[in-house]
Amino acid sequence: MAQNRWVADDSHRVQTPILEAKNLAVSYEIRDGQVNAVRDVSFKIHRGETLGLVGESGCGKSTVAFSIVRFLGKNGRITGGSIRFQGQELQDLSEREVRSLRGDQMAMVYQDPFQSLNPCMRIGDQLCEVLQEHRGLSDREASVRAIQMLDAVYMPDSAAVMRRFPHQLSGGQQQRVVIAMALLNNPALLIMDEPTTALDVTVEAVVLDLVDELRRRLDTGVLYITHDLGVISRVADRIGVMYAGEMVEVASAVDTFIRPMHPYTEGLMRCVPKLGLSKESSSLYPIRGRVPAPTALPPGCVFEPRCDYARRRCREKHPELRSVEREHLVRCHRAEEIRETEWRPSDETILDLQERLRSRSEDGSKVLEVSDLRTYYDQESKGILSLFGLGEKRQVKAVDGVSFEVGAGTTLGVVGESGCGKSTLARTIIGLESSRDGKIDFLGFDATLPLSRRDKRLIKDLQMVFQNPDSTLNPSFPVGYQIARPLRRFGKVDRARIGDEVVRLLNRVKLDGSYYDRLPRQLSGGEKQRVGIARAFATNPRLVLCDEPVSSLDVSVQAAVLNLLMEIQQEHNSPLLLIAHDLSVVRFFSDAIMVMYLGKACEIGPAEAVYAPPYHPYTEALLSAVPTADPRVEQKRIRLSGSVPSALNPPTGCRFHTRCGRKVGTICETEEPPEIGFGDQHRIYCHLPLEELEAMDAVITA
Amino acid sequence: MAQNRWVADDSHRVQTPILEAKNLAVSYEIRDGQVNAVRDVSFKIHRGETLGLVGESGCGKSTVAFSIVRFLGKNGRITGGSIRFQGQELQDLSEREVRSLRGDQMAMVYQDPFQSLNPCMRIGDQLCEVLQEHRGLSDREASVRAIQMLDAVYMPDSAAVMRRFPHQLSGGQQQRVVIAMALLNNPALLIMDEPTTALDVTVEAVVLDLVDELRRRLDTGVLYITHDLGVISRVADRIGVMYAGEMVEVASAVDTFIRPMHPYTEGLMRCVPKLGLSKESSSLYPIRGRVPAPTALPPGCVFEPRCDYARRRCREKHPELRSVEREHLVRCHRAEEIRETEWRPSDETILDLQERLRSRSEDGSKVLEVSDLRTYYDQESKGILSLFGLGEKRQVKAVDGVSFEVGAGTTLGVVGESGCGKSTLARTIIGLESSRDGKIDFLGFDATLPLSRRDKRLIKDLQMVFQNPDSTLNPSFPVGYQIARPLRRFGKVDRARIGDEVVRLLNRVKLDGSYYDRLPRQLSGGEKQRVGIARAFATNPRLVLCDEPVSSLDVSVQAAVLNLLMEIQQEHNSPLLLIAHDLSVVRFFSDAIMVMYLGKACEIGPAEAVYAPPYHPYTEALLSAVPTADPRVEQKRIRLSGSVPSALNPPTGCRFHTRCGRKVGTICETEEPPEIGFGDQHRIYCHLPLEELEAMDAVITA
Amino acid sequence: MLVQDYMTKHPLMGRLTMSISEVQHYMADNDLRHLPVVGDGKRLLGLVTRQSLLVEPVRLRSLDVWEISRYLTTESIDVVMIPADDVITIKGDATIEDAARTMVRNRVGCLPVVEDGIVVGIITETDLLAQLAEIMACSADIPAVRATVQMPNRTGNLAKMVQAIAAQDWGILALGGAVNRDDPAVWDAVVKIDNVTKDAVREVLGEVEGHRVTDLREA
Amino acid sequence: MLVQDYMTKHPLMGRLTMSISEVQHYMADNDLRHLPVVGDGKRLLGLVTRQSLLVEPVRLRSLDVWEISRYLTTESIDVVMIPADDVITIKGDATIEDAARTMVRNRVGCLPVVEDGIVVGIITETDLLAQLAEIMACSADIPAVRATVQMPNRTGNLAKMVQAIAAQDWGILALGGAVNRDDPAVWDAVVKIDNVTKDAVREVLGEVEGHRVTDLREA
Repeated sequence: MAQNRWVADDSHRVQTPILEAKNLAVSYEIRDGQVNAVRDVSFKIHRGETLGLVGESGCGKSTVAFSIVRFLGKNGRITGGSIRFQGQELQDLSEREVRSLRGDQMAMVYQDPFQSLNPCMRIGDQLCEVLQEHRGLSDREASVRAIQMLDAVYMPDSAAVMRRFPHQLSGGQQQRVVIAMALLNNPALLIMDEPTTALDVTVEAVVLDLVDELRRRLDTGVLYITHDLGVISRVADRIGVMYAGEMVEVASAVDTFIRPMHPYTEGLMRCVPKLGLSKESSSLYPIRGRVPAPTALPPGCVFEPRCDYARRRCREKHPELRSVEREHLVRCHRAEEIRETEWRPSDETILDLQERLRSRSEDGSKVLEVSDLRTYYDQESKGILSLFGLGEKRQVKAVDGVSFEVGAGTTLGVVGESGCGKSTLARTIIGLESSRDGKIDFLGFDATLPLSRRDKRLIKDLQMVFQNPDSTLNPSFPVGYQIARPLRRFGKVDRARIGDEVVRLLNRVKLDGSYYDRLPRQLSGGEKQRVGIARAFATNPRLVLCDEPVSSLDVSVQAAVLNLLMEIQQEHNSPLLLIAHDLSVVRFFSDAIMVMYLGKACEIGPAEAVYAPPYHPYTEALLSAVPTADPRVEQKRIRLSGSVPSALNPPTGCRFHTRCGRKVGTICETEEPPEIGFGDQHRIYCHLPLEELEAMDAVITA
Repeated sequence: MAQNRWVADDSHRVQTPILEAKNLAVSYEIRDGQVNAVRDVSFKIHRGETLGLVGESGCGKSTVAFSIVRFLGKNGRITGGSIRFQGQELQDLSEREVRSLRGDQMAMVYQDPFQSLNPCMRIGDQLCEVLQEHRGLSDREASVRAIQMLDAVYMPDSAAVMRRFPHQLSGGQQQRVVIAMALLNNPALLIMDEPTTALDVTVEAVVLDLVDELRRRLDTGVLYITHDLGVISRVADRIGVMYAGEMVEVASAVDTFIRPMHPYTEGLMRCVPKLGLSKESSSLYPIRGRVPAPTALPPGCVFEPRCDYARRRCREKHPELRSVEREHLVRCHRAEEIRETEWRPSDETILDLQERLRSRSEDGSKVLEVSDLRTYYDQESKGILSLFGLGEKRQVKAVDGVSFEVGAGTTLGVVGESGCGKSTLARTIIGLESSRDGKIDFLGFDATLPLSRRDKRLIKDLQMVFQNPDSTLNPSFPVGYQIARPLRRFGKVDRARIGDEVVRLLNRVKLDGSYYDRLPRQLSGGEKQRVGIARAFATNPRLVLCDEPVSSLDVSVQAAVLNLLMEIQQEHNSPLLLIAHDLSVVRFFSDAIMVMYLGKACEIGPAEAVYAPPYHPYTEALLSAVPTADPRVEQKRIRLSGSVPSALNPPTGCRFHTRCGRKVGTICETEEPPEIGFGDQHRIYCHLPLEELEAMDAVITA
Repeated sequence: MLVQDYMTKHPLMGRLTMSISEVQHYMADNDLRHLPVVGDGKRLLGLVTRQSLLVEPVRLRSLDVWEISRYLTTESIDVVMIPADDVITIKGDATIEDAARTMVRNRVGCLPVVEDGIVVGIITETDLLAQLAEIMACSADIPAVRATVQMPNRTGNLAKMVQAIAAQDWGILALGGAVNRDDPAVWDAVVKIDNVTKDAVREVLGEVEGHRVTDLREA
Repeated sequence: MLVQDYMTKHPLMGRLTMSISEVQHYMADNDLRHLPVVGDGKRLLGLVTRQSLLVEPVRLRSLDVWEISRYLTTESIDVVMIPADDVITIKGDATIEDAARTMVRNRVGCLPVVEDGIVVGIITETDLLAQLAEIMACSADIPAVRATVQMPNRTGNLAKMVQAIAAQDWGILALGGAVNRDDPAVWDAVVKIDNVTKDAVREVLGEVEGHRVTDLREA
């Protein structure tokens, strides 16, 4: 036996792609004309193949998806090219025929499962309805089939799930229901638009595994749309890179990552930290400029204004998508000429930054010291008794005895799934939540005090950058005003110079003075986050807490924001507490890392130690789940079953024991795990014997 | 493993027959009009199938064959119907196309191999010529292929045979060469017209095996024409029965023999003795009347005048060939009504005869006693020395020490291959050859005397019926005159009453007085043989020698002649010496049997003892080779290699040792075999130990 | 090794609204030999094959040019399709041997795979052939000897061969057999053995009583 | 188990003198999917398939009725046949697996069997399918259990299974395997064992380390 089989492929089968778009163009009618949102997009999806569609927001990915299922809305229409589904031109079909295809042979899964689920109907009824409509099955048959399908998407206790309403399920479960629903009719094509963006990395990993398995088992063609290069690397066979409404590169996943040929693709790759690399050893290079509006496209290559390789030809002539190598299409005049190794960043300051990061020295002084911190909430029981005031008050132990410290100028990353308490931890430190117990020593201040009782100085020195700047920017005030506020409040700057200082801060976050008077809604996501950073650093704080500062941003913006954060941190020598779900980002940015699970630290230590064996089993599982933007990387496949248990009623003993793949025995269920130290401040809380911990294999191997 | 396989047949393959004749009609132009020799003949031959075509002489079998290969001569032509070869209508093809088919895709083998071989060309050259003409092979390639083909037909020493001329080969070898030549181009259709009629039963068996094997291995369709029901039973998958130019029944071989549905087929079956049956236990029923001339066909069913089941409808309406059961076609109005078991012979005397044969008692007196008889010929050496008179005179020991006796009223059958000396034995007894040694005591006479020196009485009492009456009937004299001759010569009858006596004798052999004045050429073969019998019995002899009295006759005539012989023998109580190659006939007719090989008796004894184990190995081989007219019968497959060695230089020891499958050891090569007696006058001459002889299995099992 | 593992899932399918000419184009463009025709919910309505599409020459000659044009462009798919009732189908959980049998027996080159009346795939002779041949052929890159052995078609004979091989500690890569086409009393077995020489195989298998090695090659 | 044992000998063949219409009739009448065209001496000149015979609808529409009639009745077979140089052929002594591979790889449904340029037979997908399926299926009348076992695609694993079976003194009727279609690291083996129960097979094969019985049925 060996892998070499003489029928290496299915070349004897029908070769017609499930979906083939040729020179597709989509326009939207707007008041003053028409927006050519998608132009000249060509790609194929074969049976059992996943085509990943990547590109920054606004590049037209979703428009392509909607044009396939003819969901372009009243003002959108296909203005050119063709879309053939199973060899048939979709545009030749009547609305009725497309509708029948949509239920029957194509299905779509959106980012937000709620969009696809009727909140007022039980899951079972929703699934059965699909079967009854398209298949004419009886109630009983439909129900049996629906349960089978829920089992197929590894829904635990699927019969019980049938009786639940959507809101009674976790996000991951909801997304699985949506996928099950999409697969009920065994569609030939499954379109997924950012289906895992809202999910935890561990749940995401399970869903991605599921998509991949179903694709293989059912030979479904999948169009997978995402901005996440890690996810696309894991899920796609081939990748189409879209830019400004055009397809700029189509190639196999490996080629896309290893030998990208379009400068835009190259640029994207330079924006994402590779898992395992740190800020000292590598740099992120944001792509300069921004995606042009479809109404203001450059005359030549649409990417030319941002391209480091651009020549005159690129400005003058719009390049065609052409085949440069076998199965590798690129829309670039210079694809064969450019060499990635010859590339130099246009912004040389990034190299300086790396240099400075490398040469910085830690003075070892502690800025923040947290000991045995506990933050509990009271929660009313939802049972019927509560109506009579008889409900037992239950405690959510969001943070339940966490100890760590942050040294001057360093970054502590905090990782863990949603519900692990990492945001509560940040909010407790910043004073938005009250701790129940434990100490927070911040440069001698007691930071366990609630915000309302904090000293002005403490507030000034302890700032925070939030995940969603929208929620902290007041939509009614101009940007300048909002940055000025802390300056004014803490009186750090002379009132007369506040305006100048705001402009300086704006420049510092690479926004020019013109932003001063803009309203938040006139800003892009990245710009808003820059404003948030500017505001956080306005008071020259001694510690900045960053809660998912880049997770809602496109990769290029993300890189710019991360660089910015690093630069400013370097400038101020301010320590950071970085909370993020993206383990590559955390690894890249942090000096030390704490892994949290259900309010407790599982593992804490220097970043390189935490990301290498020995691991806490939970760390191991997280690393196994993280999508890495490199298809060559091999990851051990460890999948956690279920989601994080409720913090209302956390498991006894080691809280992770219910999901742990390395459970030792009943000791895990009854006793708190001991702390095991590995020197250099690396600590693991686990019942595993030392030998076993030390014998662990690396999860990720290149 | 078991014989039941799920793909029981080749139903997925092309079902087009190799040959399909539909309502074929062939006519010959004669001086005063046209003879419709073949009318309304339909049949199919599938790939790898042998269709046997049987029927008496003059029924049109060969005409059908010639019409396929378009060899009908100047005056013959197809006047109706179609012949499709491989799905193509042969009549649509040009003469050139038919010629190309004939060499390439159809081949024909005739009764007489000499007809197909050029006597002046070496075998090798003749074979290679075929290959070079149709295949354009080089000399060398052709020669290699020719030798391969000779090997395929089991020609011993094929390379040497390539250099020989046809006359240097035995009849069986010649026929194998002809078959090899026919198969050289791997024809789809092989037509064989009585290909084994001229061969010994042992050689015939080998040739029949060969045809069957080649048919199976090469998937050739075979049209096999013969009058011999035993041969057809062995070789055919399906059988077409022809009568008077029409196909009257087509069915599987088993159905044809076991459940014939046409009265003619039934009648044929009643004419042939089943191997193992004797005249006491069964009767032969000749079909009354004779085949009508194609110019004088009855208005209704052509068989009606001879049919025992005929009704008025049969006289008035010509029946169609119709499907009565699956794959069973019959041309008879009454096929479903008639039951073979209800049939009664029209000639009740046959039953009387059987009765009389059963009740006869042997008086035990000996009529003929032969002891250690030897008949040798001198033969000149054919070597070059003989040209100078230096050639050594060599002796052919045709009969070499044979002893037996014939009792009053009984029949001794003598069997053995050509060259075994059985004819020489008869000719020696009758005085046509001189014996070298031994005694022949015939009722006290010494019958070793040559004919010229015999007493008139001896000549009168010792008569002979020859195989070929033509050779003993003088074509210039009327029949009556020739029967009258012995009467006149031996003065048994008053000269004045000779005419009456001749008529009585003619009536006795079932010919009426009108035959008196006919010339031999006006008689059919059966009629001539009747005349021969009448003449032999004219002198009321005491012993009649019959040398193949029925072998050249059609089965129905054969049955009549055999019945006649039995009747007359019964009447005269005259013993018979019956020489025949047909072992079923010999078994049926004889009381005792002697098996001869190369001038010696191998085995002698009562008929039922000789035909049952223990056997002499040669008897065993003969019985294994005999074609039995019953496809249900199983025969052990024992095939003798080679032909009978030359009697000029017979093998030492047991003469059969060179071909014997049960050879004991060198004793067989050096010592004459001993006589082993089994009581009841059953003797076997063989070196085999008694135990082994007694442990032999029956060759034929029903 | 079930039909569902080897069928083509999501086969291209025709709709009743297609004209004959559309069907011809569709099948030609996509190099299809067989086209299941489905109604809403992928319910099998019929099957179009190349054969059923052939315009019979007789018919062609009898139609005038207008009729031919009309025939091809206006007549719908149901004129040329084999109706569902006459289409031989198979279920996904049948074995591939079953599928092969069904095809051979019914002389069809393709079977729509149907569950509850719904077309879930299509399996063709070629799919099965590729797989069955692969099963017998094993991987191409292991040095193996392929032997054909004739043996009496009686229970126990295959076991004798397997035992002879096992006694040598040889590895069997593939094994199968069938009744001899010419002689039903004979069973032909094919066996692939890895890491042996032809001579060794000839010797060992040739010694089994009643067995005859008729073909031996590296494969 | 060679092509020459399973090919159709004496296939129906076309001649160059046939018109297209004759060829169409000939193939339809005889239910032929493939027709080798030969010259004198059965030398292969070309191959006509149903596909090559299809009058393309486009062409039909562009021809007027007279042209169609002329096309069908006067153009000769060589217009529609695939010329010999482009016909994939095979020799009689190739194995049936080879033939299957050749067909699958070249996407042809039939191979003329040619020796020295002479057509000696024709072998079709169906011929091979019937035989290969039979090899795997064995006879229908022996009670046997058919198991599909997934195992790592690494040398030695098939041997482990065969040994487990041999250790029970069970008889293997057929055995074969192929790389899993979905996962090349997995090898699917199919084995037929006679005179055992499904439970016994499940137990014994299930115990082999790293192996998983994925399907078990009586066959």
